[in-house]
Amino acid sequence: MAEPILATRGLIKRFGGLVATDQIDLDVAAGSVHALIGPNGAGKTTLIGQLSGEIRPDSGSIRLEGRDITAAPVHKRCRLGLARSFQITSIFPDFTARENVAMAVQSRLGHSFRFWRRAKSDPARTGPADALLAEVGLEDRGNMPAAALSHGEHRQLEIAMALATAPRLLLLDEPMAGMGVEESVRMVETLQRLKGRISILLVEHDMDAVFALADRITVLVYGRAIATGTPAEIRANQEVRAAYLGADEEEG
Amino acid sequence: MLLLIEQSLNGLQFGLLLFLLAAGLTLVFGIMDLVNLAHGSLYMMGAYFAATFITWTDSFVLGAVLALGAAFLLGVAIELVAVRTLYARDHLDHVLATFGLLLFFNELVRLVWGPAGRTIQLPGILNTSVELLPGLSYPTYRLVVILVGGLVAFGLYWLVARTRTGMRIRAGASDREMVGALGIDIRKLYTLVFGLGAVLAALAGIMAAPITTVSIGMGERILIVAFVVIVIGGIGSIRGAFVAALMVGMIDTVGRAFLPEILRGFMSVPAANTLAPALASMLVYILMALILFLRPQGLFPARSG
Amino acid sequence: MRVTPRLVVYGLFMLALAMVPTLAQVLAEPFLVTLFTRMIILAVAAVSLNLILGYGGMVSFGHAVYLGIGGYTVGILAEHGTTNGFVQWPLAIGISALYATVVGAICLRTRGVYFIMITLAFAQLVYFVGVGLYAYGGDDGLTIYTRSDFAGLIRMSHKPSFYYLCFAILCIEILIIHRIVHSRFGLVIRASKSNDRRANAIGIPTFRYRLAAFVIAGSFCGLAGAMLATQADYISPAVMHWTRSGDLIVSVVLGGMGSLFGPAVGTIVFLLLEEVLSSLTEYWQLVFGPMLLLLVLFAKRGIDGLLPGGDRG
Amino acid sequence: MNTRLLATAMAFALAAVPAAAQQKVKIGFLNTATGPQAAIGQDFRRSADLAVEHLGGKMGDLAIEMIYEDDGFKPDVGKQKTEKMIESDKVNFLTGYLWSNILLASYKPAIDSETYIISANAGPSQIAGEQCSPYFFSTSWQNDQTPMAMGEVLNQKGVKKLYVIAPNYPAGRDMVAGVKRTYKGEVIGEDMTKWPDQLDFAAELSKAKAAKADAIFTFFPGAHGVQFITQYAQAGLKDTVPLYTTYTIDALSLPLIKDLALGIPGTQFWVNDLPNEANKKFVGDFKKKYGTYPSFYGAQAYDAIMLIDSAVRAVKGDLKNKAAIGAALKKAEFNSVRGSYKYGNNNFPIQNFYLQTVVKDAEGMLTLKNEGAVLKDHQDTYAAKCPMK
Repeated sequence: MAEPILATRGLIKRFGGLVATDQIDLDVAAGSVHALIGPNGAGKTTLIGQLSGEIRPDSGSIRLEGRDITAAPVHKRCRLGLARSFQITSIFPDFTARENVAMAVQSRLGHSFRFWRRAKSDPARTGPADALLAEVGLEDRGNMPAAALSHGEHRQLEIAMALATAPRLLLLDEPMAGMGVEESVRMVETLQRLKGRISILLVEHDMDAVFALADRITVLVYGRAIATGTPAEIRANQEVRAAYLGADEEEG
Repeated sequence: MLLLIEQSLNGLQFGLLLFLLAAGLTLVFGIMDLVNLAHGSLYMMGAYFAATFITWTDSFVLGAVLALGAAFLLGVAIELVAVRTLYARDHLDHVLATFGLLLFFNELVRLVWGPAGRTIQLPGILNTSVELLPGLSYPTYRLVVILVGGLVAFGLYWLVARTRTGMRIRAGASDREMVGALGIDIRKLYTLVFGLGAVLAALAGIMAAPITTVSIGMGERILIVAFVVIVIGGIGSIRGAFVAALMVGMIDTVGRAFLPEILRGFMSVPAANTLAPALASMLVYILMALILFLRPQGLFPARSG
Repeated sequence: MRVTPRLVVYGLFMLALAMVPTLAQVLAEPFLVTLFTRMIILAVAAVSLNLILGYGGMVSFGHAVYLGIGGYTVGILAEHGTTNGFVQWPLAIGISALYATVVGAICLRTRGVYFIMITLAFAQLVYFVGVGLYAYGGDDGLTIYTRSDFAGLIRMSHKPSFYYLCFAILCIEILIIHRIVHSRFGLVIRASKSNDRRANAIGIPTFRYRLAAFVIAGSFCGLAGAMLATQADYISPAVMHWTRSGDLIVSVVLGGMGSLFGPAVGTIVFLLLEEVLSSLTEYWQLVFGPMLLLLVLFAKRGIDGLLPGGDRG
Repeated sequence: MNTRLLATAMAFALAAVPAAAQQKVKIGFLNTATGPQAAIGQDFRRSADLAVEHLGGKMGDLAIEMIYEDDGFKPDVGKQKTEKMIESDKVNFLTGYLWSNILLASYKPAIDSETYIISANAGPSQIAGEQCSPYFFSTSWQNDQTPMAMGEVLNQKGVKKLYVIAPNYPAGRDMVAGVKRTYKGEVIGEDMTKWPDQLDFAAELSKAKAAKADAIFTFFPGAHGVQFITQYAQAGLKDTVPLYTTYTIDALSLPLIKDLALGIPGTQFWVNDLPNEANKKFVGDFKKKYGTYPSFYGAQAYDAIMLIDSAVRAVKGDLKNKAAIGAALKKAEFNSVRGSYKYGNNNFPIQNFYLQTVVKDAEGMLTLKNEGAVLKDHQDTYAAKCPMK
């Protein structure tokens, strides 16, 4: 196998007595969609926090395309090609949808110590922004204040913002949380289109989406990765069924 | 040596006074997320109430108790009329609105009590000094301040850590919605906590009054130092406020007392005499900048994020 | 820029300010010029605060410190015989910028209420430095016996000339702030106010931009300090008192945070209000205090928010 | 007047201002009416009002128009109000001025506009020295003088080891320098406290006690004085280490300090029982009107109005004749409540300084009692630096 785009080794994070991340070794193959699943409280968000740089691990290392980013700040990781969406919608509510994406475009264009030229009408920003809005299906929402968009549109907008930074790897933290069926379908379509172009690490509760999209799945329980494999392998894994899927299937 | 002990007592006494003021401030911030610049006004109002009630009742203790009651009512009234509407707002709004309250109370006091200020006469027994060690006599009243401050610190710790109300308070600090879910009337709790903060501020004002007299603007001068205390301690943390208050009290007092001598050790006497008072007045702020540089959330961060 | 009723109001306002010296002459009220010079200088300070407070969401409770730094730079240089304005004023700006860089680097590590408090604490620190400047008058302040001299280009002691200088500086400042907030840099500042976490997540290291904005705001306010000291021929620690920082915040909010002209209007309305109320009653703060509360509760966007015509920005 | 100006300022209304016919003498009085120091301002203004009343509202043939402005204890506001009184009200005289920082801020516009400014309290050394001006007069004193008198008192009392505690601002430093100028014993300790926000002097008092001084010298004006003396008494020092003060105990602070002040000496250029007719009338009528003794601030304000009156009458109401007014002011030919005095070359009074102590009057009210002159016809030291002859 080629070098994984993202690799963690021995990642540990404790909060007081609680071990939220317990010796995680995770490899995300380049170009793949890798899903991270697990019951509530399994430590998914903590892990994403460490990968994106908002939480500092107690020990272990994180590599992005072979490069050690364990100590790199959030913005640096983004520059290196790691973009993320948040579990709870995180946008610039005071800005228009176009400006939300344009900010991310601007970030890619280099430093922002430009004090004089009017930026809002700068085609270097708005051109790519409009293209990305179209890509996620928000082309007619560009001039609306972001705060006024629907929940599903917010998630799409976040994807557009993440894409604007020209990422090599997308960290998507429950992109379908709180969505209706129709919106979820649209999101899956969007992600399908991205598949292959960009590597994706996907945290998601919607199992239909996970099994539809993922090349590989890692199951997290109580901070530990109890299994990693293809969707079929995971489906067949007894331990996973016991700890997690079993309950799900009984219900369903 | 005796001087060092005496200065430490002075520092302790000042620190505990600061704690009384800072505790209310940090409680209100920790639970309601409210920045209250008018906290110093409650300190002042407590002292003015006490001055009046002590004159009426001719008893220091009775007057002080009445003043605490009045301060509680005032606190509740302020909460109901003005502060309640601010919880949903951001910190800037708090700063502005309570800045307005501060101006209002200063002016109100001038209108009601006149510009001249008041003094509170201590009962004769408190107006003396006690010989603690041979050669070390210390003002009785300051010992009382230390005692009361210590008791209140302990009482607060007990209240927050051990009682039902304290549990609600802690729950309120960590998770607002959960408190609501527990069926606690959060509005009443907030009013109560604000009233409690007012009582603590007023108590500090009353305790300070016989030493520093009662005057308009007395609250602001000490309020900023109290802010330094809660920021150093970690906003919202009673324990942090306690540790930081004692730290600030000690550093301020001991700095003032010994800085000139220390500086004279390595510079000329006139230079030391010029520098020492200026440096002494900056010490607590330097301390704060240093601590925040190392720990931007203070010593005991009560809430994360 | 679209012409909205709001813009017309601001245009008339600026025009009225431009007319002050003429009006003063017509009315034989030379004091109007003096009064408005001070207002305009404080407006320069408020407009500078608006860059970080209104656009950047940084609630600095120590902005008045720059008035002192700028003022003392001019005062101390004049005391030592350097009255060349081309030396004094740039130095006033430079020292303010330097101070803002150091203090900003510490303060901007903190958030929310910590930021408010630490800026306040630094302001107190500098205030006490001023009080301790015994060689330069300490608490008594420093009288500036010779006004800054710009190679004779401007008659600094001629009140209308000086007024127009201050007015021009205000106009230039508003123009610069206008350009800044609409530039890429300005958008970063506003994005950071809107959602700092998000801004970092899309790869923008907001800290350095916020720091830069903090320094720009401090520099402008330092310039205002130099102007204030020149206008008063005097500087003292009193201008750095924490309540002065409070006054500046009040001016900005009263005029409208994050609006271009709002803070200038706010400053002038605030100072006129102070004059009117204090001439009506000695107890004017009894009225003014609750007015602040009402402003916060019912007119959060200040005067700017009350004007008709389109969105801000 | 103020409202008229504001009306014009705000509305830019085209109201023509009538050229004020010079039928009256306009006196601008800068005071501190708001803020923590308003208590002094109240006494200051009451005394000025009383002086106007005693003059029957007229100076010679001219009606008096008093224009009171509040500096809010802020130098730049004081300066602006001064300019307003000069430019807008076109006052003939400026007086009041409690604080040296406010006077220093306001000094230049007054002098530049050649308006006579009579400081009724503040007397910073700059203005007494290099920056003296023919347009400036003082009816108070220069900071050095009162402590110099106290230094003499300390010598007479045989104090060998002195401990000094004073606030760290220019007046505080002037006081310390002043007492050192005449005091011949040893200063064994010197603490300069934080100004104005230090209200607790426990640390300093502890040090003074530990140093085993013969006496403490202090200077704390206004509310700080009340606090200092209260804490001094609480620390049990009153029976062991006597206290000597300047400007710490006055008619304003006495009702607050109460009996703790009994027996504590101070020095002053004026005491309310000085046996001259002007003083008896001033103190008597003040007490009748307001129920308390006037303070020295009040005495100075009263004298300032009376000094202006003497000049206006000397020029027979010709207020345009500035040179003549200056010459008349310089003569100080009026009945000062301190007894007659002369002006030195720097236009600061050459006057006596008295020892005063706290006693109870016939009605049991605390008051200050004159114990005799310590310095006679004393001129301040900065006069030598003033280039005026």
